[in-house]
Amino acid sequence: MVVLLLLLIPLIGASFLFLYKGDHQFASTASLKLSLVSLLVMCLRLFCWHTPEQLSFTAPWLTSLGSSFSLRMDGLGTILSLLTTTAYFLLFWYMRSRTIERPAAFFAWLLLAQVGMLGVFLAMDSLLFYFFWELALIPMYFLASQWGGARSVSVTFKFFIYTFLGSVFMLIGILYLQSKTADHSFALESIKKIKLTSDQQSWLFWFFFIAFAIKLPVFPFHTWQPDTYEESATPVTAILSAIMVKMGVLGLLRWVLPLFPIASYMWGDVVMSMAVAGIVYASFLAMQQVDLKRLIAYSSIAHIGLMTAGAFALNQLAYQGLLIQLFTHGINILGMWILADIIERKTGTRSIDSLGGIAQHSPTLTIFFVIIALANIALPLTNAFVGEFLLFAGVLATPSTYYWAFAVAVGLGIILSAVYTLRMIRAVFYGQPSARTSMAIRLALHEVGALVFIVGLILFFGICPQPLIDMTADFSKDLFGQTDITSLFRKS
Amino acid sequence: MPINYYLFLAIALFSIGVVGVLTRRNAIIIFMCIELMLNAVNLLLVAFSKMHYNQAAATAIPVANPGIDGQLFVFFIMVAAAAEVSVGLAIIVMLYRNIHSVDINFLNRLKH
Amino acid sequence: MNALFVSAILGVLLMLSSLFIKDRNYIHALALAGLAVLFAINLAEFDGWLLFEMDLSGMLRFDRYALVMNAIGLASFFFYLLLSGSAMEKVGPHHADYLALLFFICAGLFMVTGFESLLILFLGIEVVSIPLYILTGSDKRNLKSNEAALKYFLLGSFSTGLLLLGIAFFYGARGNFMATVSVDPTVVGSSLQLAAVLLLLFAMSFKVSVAPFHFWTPDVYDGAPTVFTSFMATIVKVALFAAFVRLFEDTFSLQFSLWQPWVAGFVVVTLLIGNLTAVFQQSVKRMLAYSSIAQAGFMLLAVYTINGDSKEGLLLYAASYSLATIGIFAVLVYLQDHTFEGFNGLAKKQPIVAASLVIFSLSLAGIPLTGGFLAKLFMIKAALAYQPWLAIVSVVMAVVSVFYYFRLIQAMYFRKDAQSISIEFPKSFPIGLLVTALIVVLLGIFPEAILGLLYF
Amino acid sequence: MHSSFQLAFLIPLLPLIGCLINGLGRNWLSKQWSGLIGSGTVLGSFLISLLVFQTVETGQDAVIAYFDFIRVEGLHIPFAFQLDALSSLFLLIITSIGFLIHVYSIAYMHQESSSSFARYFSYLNLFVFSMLLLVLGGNYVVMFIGWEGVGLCSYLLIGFWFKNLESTKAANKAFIMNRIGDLAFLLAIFWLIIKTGSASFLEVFDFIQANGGTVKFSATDITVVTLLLFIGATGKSAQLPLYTWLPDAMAGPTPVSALIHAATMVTAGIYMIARSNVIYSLAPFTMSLISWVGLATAFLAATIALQQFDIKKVLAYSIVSQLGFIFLALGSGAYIAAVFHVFTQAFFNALLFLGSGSVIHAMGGEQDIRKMGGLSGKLKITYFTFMIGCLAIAGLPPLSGFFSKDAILLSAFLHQPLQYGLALFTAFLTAFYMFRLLFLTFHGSFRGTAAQQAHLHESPALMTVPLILLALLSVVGGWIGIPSVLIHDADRLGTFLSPVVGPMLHEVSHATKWVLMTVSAGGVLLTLGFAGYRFSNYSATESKGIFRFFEHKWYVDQLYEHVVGKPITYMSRLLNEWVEPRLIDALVNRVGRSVQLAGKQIRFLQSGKIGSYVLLMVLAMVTVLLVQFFIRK
Repeated sequence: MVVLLLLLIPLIGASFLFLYKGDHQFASTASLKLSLVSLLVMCLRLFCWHTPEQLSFTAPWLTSLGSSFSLRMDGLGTILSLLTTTAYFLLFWYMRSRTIERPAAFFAWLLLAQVGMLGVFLAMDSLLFYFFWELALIPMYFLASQWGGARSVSVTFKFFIYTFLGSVFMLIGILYLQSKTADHSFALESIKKIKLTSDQQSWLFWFFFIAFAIKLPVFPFHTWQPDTYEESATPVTAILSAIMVKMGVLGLLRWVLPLFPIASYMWGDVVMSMAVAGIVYASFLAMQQVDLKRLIAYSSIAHIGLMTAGAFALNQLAYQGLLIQLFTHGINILGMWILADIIERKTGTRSIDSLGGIAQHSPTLTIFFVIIALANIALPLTNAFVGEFLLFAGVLATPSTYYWAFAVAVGLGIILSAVYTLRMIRAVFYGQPSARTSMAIRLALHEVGALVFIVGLILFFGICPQPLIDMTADFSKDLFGQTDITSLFRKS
Repeated sequence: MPINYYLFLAIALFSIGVVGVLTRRNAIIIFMCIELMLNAVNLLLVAFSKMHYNQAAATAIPVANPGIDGQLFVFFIMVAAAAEVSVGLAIIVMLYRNIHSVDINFLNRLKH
Repeated sequence: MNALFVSAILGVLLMLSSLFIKDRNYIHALALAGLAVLFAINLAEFDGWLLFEMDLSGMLRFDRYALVMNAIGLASFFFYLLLSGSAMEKVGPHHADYLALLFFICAGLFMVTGFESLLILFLGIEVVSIPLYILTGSDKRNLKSNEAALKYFLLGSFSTGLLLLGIAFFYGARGNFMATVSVDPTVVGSSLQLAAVLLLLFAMSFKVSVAPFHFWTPDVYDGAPTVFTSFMATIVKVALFAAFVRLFEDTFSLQFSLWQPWVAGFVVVTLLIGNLTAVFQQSVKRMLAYSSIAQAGFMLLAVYTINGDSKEGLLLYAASYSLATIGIFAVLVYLQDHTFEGFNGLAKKQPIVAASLVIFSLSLAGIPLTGGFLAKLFMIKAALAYQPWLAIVSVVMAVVSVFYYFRLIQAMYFRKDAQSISIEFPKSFPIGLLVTALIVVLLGIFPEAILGLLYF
Repeated sequence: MHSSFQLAFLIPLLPLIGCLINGLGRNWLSKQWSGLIGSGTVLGSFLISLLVFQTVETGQDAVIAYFDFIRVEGLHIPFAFQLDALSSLFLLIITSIGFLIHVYSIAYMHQESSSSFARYFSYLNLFVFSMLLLVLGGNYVVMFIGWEGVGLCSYLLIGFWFKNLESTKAANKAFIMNRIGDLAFLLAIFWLIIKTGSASFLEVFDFIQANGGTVKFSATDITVVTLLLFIGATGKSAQLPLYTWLPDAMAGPTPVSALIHAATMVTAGIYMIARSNVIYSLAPFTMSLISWVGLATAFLAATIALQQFDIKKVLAYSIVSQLGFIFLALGSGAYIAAVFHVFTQAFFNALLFLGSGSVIHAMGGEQDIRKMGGLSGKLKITYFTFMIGCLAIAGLPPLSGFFSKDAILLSAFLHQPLQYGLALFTAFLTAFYMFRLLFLTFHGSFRGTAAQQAHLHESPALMTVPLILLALLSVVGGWIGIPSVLIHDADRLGTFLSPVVGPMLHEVSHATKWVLMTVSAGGVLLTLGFAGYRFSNYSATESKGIFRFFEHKWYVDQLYEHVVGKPITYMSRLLNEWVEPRLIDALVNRVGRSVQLAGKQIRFLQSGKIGSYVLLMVLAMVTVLLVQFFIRK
């Protein structure tokens, strides 16, 4: 039941805002309240509701096709829903005073996107999954194009086409799987029952993987990402990079790995090479960026690369780390975007060359930024540390014979991440104040509130990450059970 | 006389019609060529109906007036053709009123 | 059956009505009422309720599939009249006559969907085509309209010739015109039969504008008055597709291996030409003409694959495609310039219209939660069972179609309009459009609404 | 468990609290309060450390697990502290010196605005917290947390004056170089986790002692792990090749240099290796490598120190050189000697730095010793304490430096006579450059500006008292490890540490020891004499030949810049300006554009001429029919 609530609350909000246009005050307040409600629902789920009935919902739908409206919140769904609700709450809280044109439509689209993404996270039926997959894409398309910069229309169109192209291949894969199922159903359970030969797994693997690789994005499918992140309005970028990319990771964890374990092993080396190449590549590029948003965008590509590598490390340490990282990366990058937005709005520029010396007049902002940036490079006692620790350990423990190469690449990425992050901090905050940064940047109360919330999450889960681990332990356990190479080859 | 002769004759007529459509530029002549194609078909139908009549007689299976429907069809074609003629000529006349020509090569405002 | 007669009668009535009724609105209302009646009695026929019993000597057979097709056609016709009926006045003074012709076409369509003898097929196609020639040329002073009419007429009658030759061969092979499966070994493999199959394939491909027999389509659709383009691009086309499917999947099912490869080839060519050419168009009207070719490529998959999926898919396709296209054309009618620029900034002036157009475009592009997606889904699913690569080609082409459908969205939402000419629609128009759009969405969420008719 | 152990959690917690109070209340706290809180908390943890130390001295030790840090299927890492001889000794060093330096800082930083004053103390407290975490950690992960924590704090403190881009640059350099080492450390931890399934010291060591050299933990594993750990250590403890950050780190406030870059943080690597001695004792190759690297570092740094003119740079290189000595000891397996020298050098290096701080303070920020001289008159206390520091580091009996360095030399002698010779020579160099420094700074005539001369004054008590205390410690600090040759079983340190690091195995005849001691002591005396003669009245001369090479620090920085820095920059430029836009993105766009291009071309098929339409259709039909009836048949 809770799953349905999570979908309905934003849906109602979105339709309401679409019909009843309000001013910014009204729209932001309404969506803030809604996001708070869904956050509360999520908390209730965490603390009170644990029974299967509460965590799943199934209704007949498109039965003639063999599909059904079935949602379930497993470990993966839980942590991602938690991320989504939290991130939306924080974003809306931050946006109380961030004026934007046509606010009602803006917030409505955001809420609609939330519906889509939550649906993707919770869907247990492949066709339903595909439905939500596209449903999440359309609002993003409108948000990015309509509230974006000068080039946003073409850039966003590229993003849309690229993603859509990937997803149609996935659709073919889904249809093929459905035709292979015994009961001609799209349900994940019945798909899991299929016995696929390794050849079938191979091409199906790629059909699915391309879709997710583009969404993530994995090198070399990443070129849409920096442009889109740069051109979109920063709140949109925040949602894109904090939550939407997780759709790709989820795709890997819920669909690719369990359904095509043998192919995942066969192609593991290739994919991991792509992933770690992406880490190094993106880090190198990040070192060169002068645009704050582009810099963060490339750093995000590097993080995604690590996650992808972890997903194909095929061992439980990596899975566990990845699952935690899903949440922590979302929170940290959200913080980064919020800060980038504040800086851009208050100083009127994003280029780190014309910034500098902010620390002198705005120490609070500096402290927030430094903490979040350091969390972003996974310093111990910040939330990202445990995730990356386990991920990295998992990559080193991968069954592949090239584990050392991957480890070296990841390590290089870790060092480079320090390089570009410190470079950014130095260029933006240290040194003598420039003309743009000569006056103090005052943070509104709710902005401070949101940032404090984020920092709190960072420190709390940095010191005791165990709650996150417990939340997802079962999932990682049986995911490992489904993809454990040794047992697989013992079976076949 | 075996059916093949009729067959070849009809196909020949039809092909002449097609070639005419391909080669001529005057709308009316093209239209006449199309009529020629239709008549080739009529001829063929009649021939076939006769053929089927003979076959039925040979095998002596009691069929209610065999081959008759072929000839019926011919009349329908004539009717339809007549209707087409009326509409077609009207269109050509209308065109002539506007551009004072029935040369189809003048018709290329709509392209690409 | 009922609908066939009644629509013919209505045609005659409307033709005469202009003598007695001077007010166009009454005629319009009469037409709408007639449509309602048609729809009702067509539904009634589902339960075998017939206006009058008569011996068709097996030349017509209205099975459920045909009836559902007719119902869809009628519904589309209804929305068509609702949205762009009043726009016919722009074309010329003979409002009633246009309506009458449309109803005659309807009668022809019912013959086509329900044919059981090739004679009826032929007559139906003629009954459809001849009024269409007239409507295409109905804008007499407009040279484009004339040109379109002549092209349509010449090429159309040329294809009729092909059709007839095919029928003649068919007759030669079988000795009758019955569109039934013939298991007679002398027939099945005979070269007359094969020639007949191919010729009919060509002829039908021409009628539904499948490449490489599509050349007439862009010019005719572009030249004809927009109101009538809308009609022939949607209702006529899907009905002819129903006939196409019926002919090949019932009558020629035994020559399957013969024609299927060719159809596959046609599908690919049609998808490629339709989509790629549409990408570059500047005029929305012409773009829609090419898109209708592209969509024909998808619908042709229903012919290609002989199984239930694709036939159901065709129904969904008929409904969603017709409604969406009618909707876009209906807006197009009211616009000054038919290029994409004409739509610039529409979202600001007419939010409801723009939103509906978005839904139509998404449906045509095959984005989920619209009827268009499910329709494509059925087709691809069916194709996948035969030829994976065909499915892949079609989905890739679906992606290409996004290129031109989304240009519409971009124009309406993201571009500021240079000349701020206010576009005024009739009062009820946006509402009607929105209802149409909602139906398209409903088709995407509850396709059972239509598919259900097939079974219970 | 002893009651004092139950207080152990307070040791790191108190500084953390101090850090939070100072950090959050920086806008409201007065300087007095920030200083009080800052140093008070450290004093508190010092007292508790004393209790713990006493308890440990009675032979008790314990591992206290507080809560699960990470508990995953097949891996359990508790947040645990390990209290034993090694950690408790380091606790004492850190907290005692930390406290003194906090006190010193109150006076040293007094010009700062109250908010940045509080910021300074919160950083400093945070550092003490991380360092204590590092030392207390009961497993490698907790150790690593502290490990990165101290790196972060050194970054923050080096860049404390963030308006000066040079110092922030040095801060970045320090952090990144540390991070390279940290990465190796991290890899070692992973390796251990994957192989032994645990990260806690006791379990890992037991496992390795049980299965060392077997399939479960092969010789390769041992070598790899030990090497990785060592690389990590080189990063933190400024050894070759990762030492260059330390001299630059002197850009930070002087007390910071004293605390972080002299006394505590830089010894983290040594602590880690001493902690892991069980593994190292199985890795002879790594051991000899360590000893050579240590020696090389010591020598290199000493030579560079000969030619530096920035007072803090000299001290920086002297530290690097001392650390080199310690690594030499580690490499020769003399853990006790190593820890002993850590213990002593902590005192006299801190002393020297604070002394230099006092000098700089008096000179109004001037750091170039060529502009000093003859300060002994004005800065008496500073002068004497500084001199004691020099004597101690030079290793003159009976000061602390003598005993510890002697222990190292002895171990080197037993391990590798060649190394002994080099080490001895380096020790003499040490004595030489330290006295060069002393003489240039305090003797001769003043070479600075008149304004500076007028400004000269002895530092306030808050600064001098710590100096005096540290001087005291540098004198007596060595007496806990007096070799049994001199006074029978006076080697308290050895007996105290042996449970953790094992006893000194080798035993040599007293005669040999006597010889060695006299050689080193005499050598040092001679060197001092020479230095005194050479530098008693200094006149600036252009250095030439090999010394010029030394003055430019062997051109190591330039080398790194060309071998590492530039290539990386070029690489990223290449990727950013060529590969990304011209290759990958261009490919993607090309696909999209080709679609539109195709559309543009194909539409000419639609010529608009009926004739061509019919022709095309007929051609299509004819081909199909021909293919059908003549080919497919």
